[in-house]
Amino acid sequence: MSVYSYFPGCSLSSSATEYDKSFRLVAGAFDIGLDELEDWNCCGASPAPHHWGGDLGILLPARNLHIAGAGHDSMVAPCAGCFNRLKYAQHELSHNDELRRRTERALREPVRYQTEVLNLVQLLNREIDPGDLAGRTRGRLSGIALGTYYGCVLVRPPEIVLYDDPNDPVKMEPLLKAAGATIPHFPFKTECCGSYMGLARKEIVLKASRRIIEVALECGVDALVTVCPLCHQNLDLRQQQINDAFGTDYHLPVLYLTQALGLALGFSPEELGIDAHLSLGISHRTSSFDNTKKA
Amino acid sequence: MPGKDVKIVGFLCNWCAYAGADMAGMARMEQPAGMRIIRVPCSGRVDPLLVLKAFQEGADGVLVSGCHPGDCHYGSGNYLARRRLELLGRMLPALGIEPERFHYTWVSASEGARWAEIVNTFTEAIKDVDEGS
Amino acid sequence: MIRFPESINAGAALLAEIEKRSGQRLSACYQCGRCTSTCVAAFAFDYPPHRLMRLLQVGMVREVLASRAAQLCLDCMTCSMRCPMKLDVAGVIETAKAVADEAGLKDSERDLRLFRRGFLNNVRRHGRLHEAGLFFWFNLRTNNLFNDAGLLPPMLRKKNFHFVPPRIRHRRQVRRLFQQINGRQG
Amino acid sequence: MLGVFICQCGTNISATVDTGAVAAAAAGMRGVAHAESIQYTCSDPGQAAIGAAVREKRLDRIVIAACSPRMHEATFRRALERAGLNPYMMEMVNIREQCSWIHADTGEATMKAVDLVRKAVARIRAHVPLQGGKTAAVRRALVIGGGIAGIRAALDISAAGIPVTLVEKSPSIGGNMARLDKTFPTLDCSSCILTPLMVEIKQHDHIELMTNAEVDDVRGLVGDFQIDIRRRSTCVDEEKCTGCMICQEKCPAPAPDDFNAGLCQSKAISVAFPQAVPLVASLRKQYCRRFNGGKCRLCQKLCPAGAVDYGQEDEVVSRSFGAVVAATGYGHYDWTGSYPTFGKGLYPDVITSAQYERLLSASGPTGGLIRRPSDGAEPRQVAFVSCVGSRDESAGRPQCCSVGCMYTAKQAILTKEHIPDSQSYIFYIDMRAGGKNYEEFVRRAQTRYGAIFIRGRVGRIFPRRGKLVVMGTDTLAGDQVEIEADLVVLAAGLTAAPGAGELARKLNIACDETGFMAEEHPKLRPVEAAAAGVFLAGACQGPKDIPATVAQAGAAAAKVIGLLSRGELETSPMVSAVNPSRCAGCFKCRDVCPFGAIDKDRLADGLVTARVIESLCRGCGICNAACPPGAISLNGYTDKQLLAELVEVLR
Ligand SMILES: Cc1cc2nc3c(=O)[nH]c(=O)nc-3n(C[C@H](O)[C@H](O)[C@H](O)COP(=O)(O)OP(=O)(O)OC[C@H]3O[C@@H](n4cnc5c(N)ncnc54)[C@H](O)[C@@H]3O)c2cc1C
Ligand SMILES: Cc1cc2nc3c(=O)[nH]c(=O)nc-3n(C[C@H](O)[C@H](O)[C@H](O)COP(=O)(O)OP(=O)(O)OC[C@H]3O[C@@H](n4cnc5c(N)ncnc54)[C@H](O)[C@@H]3O)c2cc1C
Ligand code: SF4
Ligand code: SF4
Ligand code: SF4
Ligand code: SF4
Ligand code: SF4
Ligand code: SF4
Ligand code: SF4
Ligand code: SF4
Repeated sequence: MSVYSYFPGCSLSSSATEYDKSFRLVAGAFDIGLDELEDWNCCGASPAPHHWGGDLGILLPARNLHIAGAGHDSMVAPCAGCFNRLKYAQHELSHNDELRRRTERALREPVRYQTEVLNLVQLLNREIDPGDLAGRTRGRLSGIALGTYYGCVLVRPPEIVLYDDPNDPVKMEPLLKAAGATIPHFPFKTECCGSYMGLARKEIVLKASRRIIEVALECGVDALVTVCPLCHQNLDLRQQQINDAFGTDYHLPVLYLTQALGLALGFSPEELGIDAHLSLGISHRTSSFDNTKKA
Repeated sequence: MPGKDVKIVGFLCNWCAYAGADMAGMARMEQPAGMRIIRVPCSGRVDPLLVLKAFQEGADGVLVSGCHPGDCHYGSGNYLARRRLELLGRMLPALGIEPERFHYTWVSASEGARWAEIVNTFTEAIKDVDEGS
Repeated sequence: MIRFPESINAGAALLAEIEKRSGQRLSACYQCGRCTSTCVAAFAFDYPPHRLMRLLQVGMVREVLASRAAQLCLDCMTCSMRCPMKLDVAGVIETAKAVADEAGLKDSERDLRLFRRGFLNNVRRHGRLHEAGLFFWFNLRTNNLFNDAGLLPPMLRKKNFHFVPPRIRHRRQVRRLFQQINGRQG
Repeated sequence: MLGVFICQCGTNISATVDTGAVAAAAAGMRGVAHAESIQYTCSDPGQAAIGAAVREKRLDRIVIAACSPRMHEATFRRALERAGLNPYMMEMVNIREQCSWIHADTGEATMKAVDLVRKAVARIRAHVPLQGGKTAAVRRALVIGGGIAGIRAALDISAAGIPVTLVEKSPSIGGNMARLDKTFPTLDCSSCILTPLMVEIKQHDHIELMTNAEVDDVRGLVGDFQIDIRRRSTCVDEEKCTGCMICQEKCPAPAPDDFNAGLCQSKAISVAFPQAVPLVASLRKQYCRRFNGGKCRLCQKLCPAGAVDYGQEDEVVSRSFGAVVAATGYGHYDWTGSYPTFGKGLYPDVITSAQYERLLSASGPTGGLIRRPSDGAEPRQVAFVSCVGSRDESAGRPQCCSVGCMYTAKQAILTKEHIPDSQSYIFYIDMRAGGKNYEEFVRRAQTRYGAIFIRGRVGRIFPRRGKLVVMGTDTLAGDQVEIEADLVVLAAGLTAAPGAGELARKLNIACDETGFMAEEHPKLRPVEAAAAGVFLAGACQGPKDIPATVAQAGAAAAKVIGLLSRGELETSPMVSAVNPSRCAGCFKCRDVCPFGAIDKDRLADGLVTARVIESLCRGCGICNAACPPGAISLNGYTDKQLLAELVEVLR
């Protein structure tokens, strides 16, 4: 069994606990060991790189890298935002001596920043053999069209995150296809959802996320799949706000990738935290997911 | 001023590299002034002895440049040149000449920017060798 | 009115700084507007992205530093991915924002700054983000108590809304990280 | 007695190189009897000054420090001839492209110029007068490519009584122009202009037309190229086929319709298009059932002329030609890879301009009615997107397509003429309308035909309820734009014709970095390719419209006529020669010579030495570098000369 350092980040331990829960279930099913980082701190998320000159966007994740450096060879950060920040910090620490010295002044020792940082899709693609997955899921997701929504921070900037095509990423597909789902063409898979503007500038989020949902439905998507808690919040939790603002009547389920795979593996929606989803609770597609449970 | 004290002899094929150097001039791409170009019909004309002679006469570096593989005006001249000059390059250390001082490369007639880049980096590389020794 | 060469001269030093830090050559922008075409936030900007680039080109750097756009940009990099001249437009805007921060420039996006500051102070205090704390603090400060109140019931249903802040052990170390910021804090 | 002339080239040289100081330095070099600096050496007064100095000071060899020899070597050779000297007693020093234009410091540049002059002075002391020979030129020209460029060139050359072979890769001549509907700036019908010319080619006594044919191999050089032409098997006897198309009607095997840009299907056996020249069918084996394990022989059974012959094989024809015109035209940029945000080709109603030409054309798949591919509906809102795969460094294509603006304006006009209540939108960055009457044409599209021009690039196209949403920017209004269009037309860039690079290599000519064939000089030698006797016509040299194509084809034809009407050509004296007294008979030279120009020679005393066959030697000098005792040497580039240069630049 391979063991990874696990950086849940703030979202997975508060507003997105269902992401954490479903991730641990899927990881367990495939014998992937997760060893949560000791005393980790917030990576600074979206505000840090955009405030007070932006250095916090490096300083905060640096400490997590440092902690991980004492643990396993690789770490996984399921939250796309945390993943992005950790990769950024790794890049800056190795290229910007001045900032590295400042980090070390705060940590009071040489910073360990070389641990391999993986996002969720990377980890699952590495650890799960699609053939094995197909065998264990027996096509439970067949008949369901999943829109793969990657968002922006998972794939950009390409020269730093070094992951998938920044305009047309495809790496979620092998796993979902193995679980039986179809992946329709969905051109808005990297379009920004409005990021962290939800509280302060809600209209940006509502407009951006509405577009994504609209196009997803146009493309025949039954549910969106994401790996980012912020995207999930904007697309799912705020779906009712979108309906209120634009007079629409969207009921598009939005799942974490681990929830989709969990369903395919036969875990119940309750176990995966899916019952808590606003959009799924009112979805006309719920029945199809219930069916998958019985299958 | 870059390249002031570095003198390089460049043997350039008339059809590709020489035209490329002209192209760099037409685009006004500034280059170190140490390069002295000798025009030859083909890089295949360049006898390894000419290269050695240049070093003997005090050249800091020698550059031979012709057409890209497959583009030789005479079909295969650049392949022959490459074979000969490759051998020569391996011999240089035995003669007390740092291999960094000799370079064989391809430049096409339209690659002005590439030519300018080559002159710059080659000059820098030779300066590094000079400083190192 | 833009006066040449005064405008260029006035902006030259700041422009050079932005070009150096972002690594982008602004003169390469030929104003095609492709960056603007798919920006999800541009409708809320005072200057759309391509105009920010133009303003910089003609030396009107201060307008860019003080712009609402620089604050509202999501750094989603959609513009950078689209630019036919391979310019990292988002990087330029982000650099401008950082330069403005360091210069202590005030801007009009008060709520947004408040949110970011509240967020970071929250992290400074606990080491991790206390979402509920930030939520109430922000609404209180913006006199908008019921902002997003509709989200509470589903959050509560998910049992995802924690009233007690998380705390890490080495909070002092996190605070020391905050002391290493170069930008001004306000 | 040596004369040195330092050119100022106005200020091109003198701004950076102190030409007076160079002249003064030259005056002190060994053997120099005359040195002066001249404002424009290539001008009439400049050349006259050289002549005067030759006469007064009895100069017998000349050094000219000026621009690149690639620019004016020929000019000055002629000047020497006029002054009564052997034209090869001249050496040019490049102090412009390779000196004044690339250095900023006058001191440095001047020093370098002096070095270079010293090297030339030393080199020219070793010059000997050279005399070129004469060879007969074959009075027949090859034109490769049967688009409007090749057609025009073939007709013009044959009008001078010189026979022409026209080789076309596809089953019919006509090229891209045959696919166009009406053409800017006159809006005359493309076929009305082109078809009569195509027929004229077919009927011309002096023109031999080979379709389905390509150049296989090229040997020899100007005046006498030996060229193998491969005529691909079409399984149809061209002499018998009447073009009745019965075979095409009955053939059960679908195949792509190249002529209609993939908008509809054709058959495995088909006539390229109804106006094709020659009007004969050809069979594409890769789509035919019979050739893919099936039993079908329908076409052979049904052909009333008995023209179908499944056993027909490729045929290679060899001919000699005095000159070659390359007129292979252009290809279409495949945008689907680099523009994922435009739908990667998944939306049927996002089409290219080339496809739109076929929708507009009366001979097209819809009979000239504009019908969108998805559902056959007539579009009302049509969005045109310029510069797709052009002026885009992120797609690796910085160049301008040079015709997109104009044909887009044209297509907007034609859209309005076809569908009066339609509305066209044109996204553009700059409207490039430089030709005669072009600007007026674009204005008409805007004013009379009501096309809405939007200055800005498109970022995304996506489907919504049967329509296409085009997201762009209006940079002039400073705001984002969204259009719900029924049809989107992309002005995809022009690329070099597929296979152009391979043909260029066979012809020994160069391509530029965009893949188009390179002319020798844009102003001095605009239709000449790098190899003597090879000329360029039309879009193979770079994207261009029909007026420019036709003009260039005429110019290329004039060059061919000029070359071949003299009957004989002067050969270069820059060939190798063997010094028999040094030759050891090892024949290393023969092993390396790419042109088989070295033969064995038995001397009177029985010794075997090498001998150069001058008519075959191309002057590459490769043998020089291979010869151990230095017995073989290339005129103009002898070891002595190169060594003299070497020593002087390093002094
Ligand atoms: C959408 C569109 C609309 C246009 N509209 C206009 C217009 O309205 N007005 C205007 O002036 N211009 C217009 N143009 C430009 C016009 O098409 C070109 O100027 C013209 O076709 C160039 O002619 P050509 O003979 O050089 O090349 P082509 O037409 O490309 O002909 C080249 C020929 O050579 C053949 N060939 C290629 N390679 C080989 C080979 N290796 N061996 C043998 N044969 C070969 C090809 O099969 C082809 O028949 C338009 C272009 C496009 C893309
Ligand atoms: C400011 C400017 C800058 C330019 N820069 C460039 C550039 O950088 N690159 C470029 O490619 N092009 C440039 N051009 C364009 C260039 O000048 C023209 O393309 C070129 O000069 C045209 O040459 P021509 O022989 O057709 O006409 P002209 O140069 O006008 O020559 C016509 C000749 O005919 C003579 N003539 C006129 N009428 C009669 C008559 N009735 N009988 C006898 N003789 C007559 C005239 O006296 C003249 O000598 C520039 C043009 C301008 C205005
Ligand atoms: S990075 Fe900023 S400017 Fe660029 S598209 Fe995103 S929000 Fe708009
Ligand atoms: S996309 Fe690039 S070139 Fe176009 S306006 Fe924006 S920054 Fe300028
Ligand atoms: S000879 Fe060359 S350098 Fe001299 S004036 Fe003419 S073009 Fe200029
Ligand atoms: S091959 Fe026969 S059937 Fe076909 S077009 Fe020619 S003559 Fe007609
Ligand atoms: S033999 Fe081939 S080409 Fe002829 S009719 Fe049958 S399928 Fe068509
Ligand atoms: S001609 Fe027009 S459409 Fe074509 S690349 Fe140039 S500007 Fe764009
Ligand atoms: S290589 Fe030299 S010595 Fe040998 S045969 Fe040729 S000319 Fe004679
Ligand atoms: S110069 Fe070149 S072509 Fe002539 S004989 Fe020597 S190798 Fe052959």
